[in-house]
Amino acid sequence: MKVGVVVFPGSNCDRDALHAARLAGAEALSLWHEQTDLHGADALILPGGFAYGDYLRAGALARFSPIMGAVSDHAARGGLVLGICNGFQILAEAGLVPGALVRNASLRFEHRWIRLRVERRDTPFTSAVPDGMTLRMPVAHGEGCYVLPAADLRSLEERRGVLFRYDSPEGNPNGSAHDIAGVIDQAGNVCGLMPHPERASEAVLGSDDGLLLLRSLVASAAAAVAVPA
Amino acid sequence: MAEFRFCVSVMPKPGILDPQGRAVEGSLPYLGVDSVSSVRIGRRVELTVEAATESGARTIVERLADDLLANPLIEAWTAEAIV
Amino acid sequence: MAEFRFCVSVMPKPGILDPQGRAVEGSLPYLGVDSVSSVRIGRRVELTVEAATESGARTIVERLADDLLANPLIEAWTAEAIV
Amino acid sequence: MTLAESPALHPSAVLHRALGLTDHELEQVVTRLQRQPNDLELAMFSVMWSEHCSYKSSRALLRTLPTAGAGVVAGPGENAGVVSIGDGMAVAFKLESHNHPSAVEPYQGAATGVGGILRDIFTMGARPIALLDALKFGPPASVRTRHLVRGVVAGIGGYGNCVGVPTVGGELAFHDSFARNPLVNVMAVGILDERRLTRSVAPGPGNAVILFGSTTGRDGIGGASVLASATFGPEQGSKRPSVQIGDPFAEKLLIEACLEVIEAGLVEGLSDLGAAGLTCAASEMADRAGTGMLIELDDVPRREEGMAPFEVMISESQERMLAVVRPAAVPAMLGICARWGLPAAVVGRVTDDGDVTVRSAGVAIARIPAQALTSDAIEYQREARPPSHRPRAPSRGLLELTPDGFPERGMDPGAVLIELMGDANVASRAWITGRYDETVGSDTVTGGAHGAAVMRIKGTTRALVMATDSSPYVGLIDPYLGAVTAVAECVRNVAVTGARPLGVTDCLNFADPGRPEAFWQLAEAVRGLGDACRALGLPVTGGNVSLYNESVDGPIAPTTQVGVVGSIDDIAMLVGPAFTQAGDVVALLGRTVPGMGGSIYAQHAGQAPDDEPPLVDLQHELALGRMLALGAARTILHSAHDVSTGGLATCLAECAIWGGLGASVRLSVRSAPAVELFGEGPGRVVVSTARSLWPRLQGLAAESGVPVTLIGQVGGERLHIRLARAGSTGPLEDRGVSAADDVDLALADLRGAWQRGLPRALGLDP
Ligand SMILES: Nc1ncnc2c1ncn2[C@@H]1O[C@H](COP(=O)(O)OP(=O)(O)O)[C@@H](O)[C@H]1O
Ligand SMILES: [Mg+2]
Repeated sequence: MKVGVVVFPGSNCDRDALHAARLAGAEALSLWHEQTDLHGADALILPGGFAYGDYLRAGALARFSPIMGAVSDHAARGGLVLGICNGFQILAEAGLVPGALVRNASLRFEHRWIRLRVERRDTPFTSAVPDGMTLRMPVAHGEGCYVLPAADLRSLEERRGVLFRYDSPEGNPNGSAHDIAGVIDQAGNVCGLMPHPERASEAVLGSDDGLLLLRSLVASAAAAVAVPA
Repeated sequence: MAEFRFCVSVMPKPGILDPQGRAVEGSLPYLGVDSVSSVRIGRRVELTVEAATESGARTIVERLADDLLANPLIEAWTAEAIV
Repeated sequence: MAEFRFCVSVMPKPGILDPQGRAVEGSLPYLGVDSVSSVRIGRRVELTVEAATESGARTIVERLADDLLANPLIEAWTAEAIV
Repeated sequence: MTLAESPALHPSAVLHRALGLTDHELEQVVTRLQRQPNDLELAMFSVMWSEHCSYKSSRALLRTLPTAGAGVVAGPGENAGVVSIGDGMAVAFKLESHNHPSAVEPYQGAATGVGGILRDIFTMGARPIALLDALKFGPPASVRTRHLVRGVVAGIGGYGNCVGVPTVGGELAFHDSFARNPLVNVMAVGILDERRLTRSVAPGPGNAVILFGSTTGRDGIGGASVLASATFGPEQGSKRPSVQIGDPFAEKLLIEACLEVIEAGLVEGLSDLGAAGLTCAASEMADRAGTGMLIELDDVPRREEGMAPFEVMISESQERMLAVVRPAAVPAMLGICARWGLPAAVVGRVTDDGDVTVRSAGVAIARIPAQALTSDAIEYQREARPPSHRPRAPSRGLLELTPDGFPERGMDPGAVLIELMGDANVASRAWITGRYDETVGSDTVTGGAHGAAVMRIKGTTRALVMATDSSPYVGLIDPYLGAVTAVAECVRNVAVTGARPLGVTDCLNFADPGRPEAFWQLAEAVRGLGDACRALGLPVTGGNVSLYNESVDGPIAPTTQVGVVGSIDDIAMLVGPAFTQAGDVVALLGRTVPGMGGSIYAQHAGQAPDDEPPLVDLQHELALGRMLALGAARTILHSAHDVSTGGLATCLAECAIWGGLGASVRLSVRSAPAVELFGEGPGRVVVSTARSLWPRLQGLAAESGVPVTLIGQVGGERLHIRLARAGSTGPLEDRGVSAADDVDLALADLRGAWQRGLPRALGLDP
């Protein structure tokens, strides 16, 4: 079971994602953004960072990287794609998940540890999360405020497309609509979230809750590999 | 081939909240300004296009604006030639 | 008193590095665009001013641009009335 | 090749003065060249002989610092100090200032400061793993300070967050003397495989010289723009931007590209381009290798049209590097740069003539012995004169003290504690640390909020512990003691975690060395730095000197910023600062020493019991450090936190707030309650441990020669400090002092004051 971590120029959590994917039991390889093939990766992670400096709009330039065609194809085939932080922004810009991520309401970069409520456990990204458990992990972003026109937001909620919500006493770190921290696409195989599960994958770092999400991803992808569609 | 300079203005769509604009409004009282309102902040992109005609250049600019410079979910753009 | 809508364009001064513009230029090949160059990215601020005359409004806008909207060390601005 | 006599560009005969060189310095230039310099050469000398590049006033002092030590792989003279940490790995670290640029343009000044210090780290072949920022500002209530704080913090975050190096610690202090001249010192730490250690040298005549990274523009030409105005007329010259803009995205690409070419063994030498740009990198690399370097000016990739030769040679455009590469490796090197999207070009070659030669259109337009620009640059022995009177501790007159040094009768020391917890110098830095990405890299065990930062090393059980400290208030009274205090405190901050300190980096922030009082301060500080490091057995592996820190308001408080990196073999043994367990005993290591000078309490009280800062006992510090390491290794300690700003009372409050556990403590008053509670005497650490381990702790203390006193117990939701007279167990009521001399506060109140303090002082949204 191979997890491919896409490296854009300016990605800076790629090494963290590789490390965490390995902790979750996967073979992990990095995929340079100029490649157009996925080197046999069964699941993809678009990691955090500042692809292209996040200049213009976060994710706006990265979505045109050559590898994005292969990412879309992989998603269209039902392959798993997880976008973390900047990866979420790129997926949103590319239209692979709904919505847009804009400047935090505070207009500041926010780094803090938050609690994440997992809205569904019947997805490939959350299957290993025990019932009722909230996950502790850091957020670190300047443009994480999730927006979607009201009607689309309603249908997103109706189809249970909101996978994660901020659930901290200090509240929502960025002003996101409906406290949305992460969403899943209609088909259920592409997920984006702003918090960083890969940075919360070892107790020595303060939490290993994030590993549950990566384990879910790895187990789901492995199951899909075992039973080819 | 000739060179044409264009400017693309990208503004948050009406109804999309603009925290930057609001922050500027919020700081106006400290500057002793009370006659300014409805501040909206967007981006201005200037670029040079090489094309045979101005309308050919405009086509390229409009494509760029649609695909890259603005996110249609939240932003609207206009483009004009700069002289 | 009347209301006037203005737009202030704030751009990096000539000679000042514009990393944003450079990054956009750098990724144009991926969009299949090779005819665009000299990309500069700045801000566009739109605001409404209440004043007796347009020139009174302009004075307020210019003061704001100087004091708040632009960083005079690295940015230059222009203001124009929007109709 | 003959040197073309380029025509004089400047109409006046005193160009050197306009460039900041004295008549004497011009004579020295002529002596070294054995002819008159042309304008380009003069420009190159002027930037290289600046204080910033030549250390002309401080070099003699810096030579007195101890630099040898076990494990030192690279010391001062390199871009960063490098110390071995075992298993073939080493740590590179350095502190650097960006004070003046930050005063002018706080965002870009701070951002480019981060970029510059990071380059010093990855130039050596190390991957940067952490940043620490040490900031000093004027009074928090002033509009200028608030503008500077916002800009500087945003700039550090804007750059560090984007390059993906976590900012995990630092320091923040406020003092009126920094109002117009803030201090922005940044420390960077990196890890390398020792075999990949790369030096800033230009060996092997015939090797190619490659400039890569960003293109070259007119950034930071600064003082030398007189040359431009001479050529183009004053209006145009004054429009020349001298503010440098940082591009963290380019820096991120540069980090990856540099580490990749080093890993691939493609470079013989590598240097970043900082102050004095190409001139500095070329001359230093050549001088260190005993070679020369030819620069083909026309081959330098540029961002702007019509740049004059001197502009290209001294441009401080950011995010650039110079590499020396074997001819056969050039294509591979250029290929890697291209893949990272970085402009790169062969701009010259290494020569064997010892000269830096600049050539354009096939003609040599400058030729200077590399030595003359660097190791043989001018040097001064400045005059040092102690000030005629020592300044008294600053007074604000908030609290009244009675002549016996006790807080005014009826004055509640708990109220003082609440006030100190909310003081901008003591309160929580969360508002700032929350702007910084503290966890990128997945190595951060402890970030900036609590004491020293701890970074684990992936794939091992080890961790690096790092801190930066200074003591400007003490420095103001006594710069020697200020430096010693800073070293002792910084080393202690690392030691309390159980780590073994490896080495010291420093940044000397002082005023105009041409004034004998200011030079005396610098000389005293360097003496203190050296004495302290020798006593503690630590090498100074590198640093930075920032002079002329003064404004119309006068000089800054002399500030010796110190950075220490330590290592801990087994991270499971790490000791944190917070109370961990109700029922644990609380003990104080070390003894309270008199002296309230330079303390926060003295600033609040207006009238301290005395103005003398407490002395530092370096032998005791050494013993204390050893004891703490043993205590951690033998798992005798549940927590350890050193007493610093705000004294023992704030230390206890922090242990309690961070642990979410109260404590009740009884202190014997030997001198005055203010000294016991709020004195900042060094050499003290509050520890907690299980009651059953107390005998072992006592034994360890005895074995280490460190005084230890049982002072209380962890538990509850309040911090209760009862003051007792020395030698008695009775409360102070015995002496007729009211019970208000006890501190008895709910943790929630202490936490609230501590959390609100900084945003409130600075008028920021919480
Ligand atoms: N205060 C100091 N203590 C020790 N070493 C210093 C000090 N100041 C400068 N140095 C050393 O002098 C050399 C030159 O410093 P600097 O000009 O800041 O280097 P760079 O330009 O690479 O940043 C470095 O090796 C630095 O470590
Ligand atoms: Mg350097």
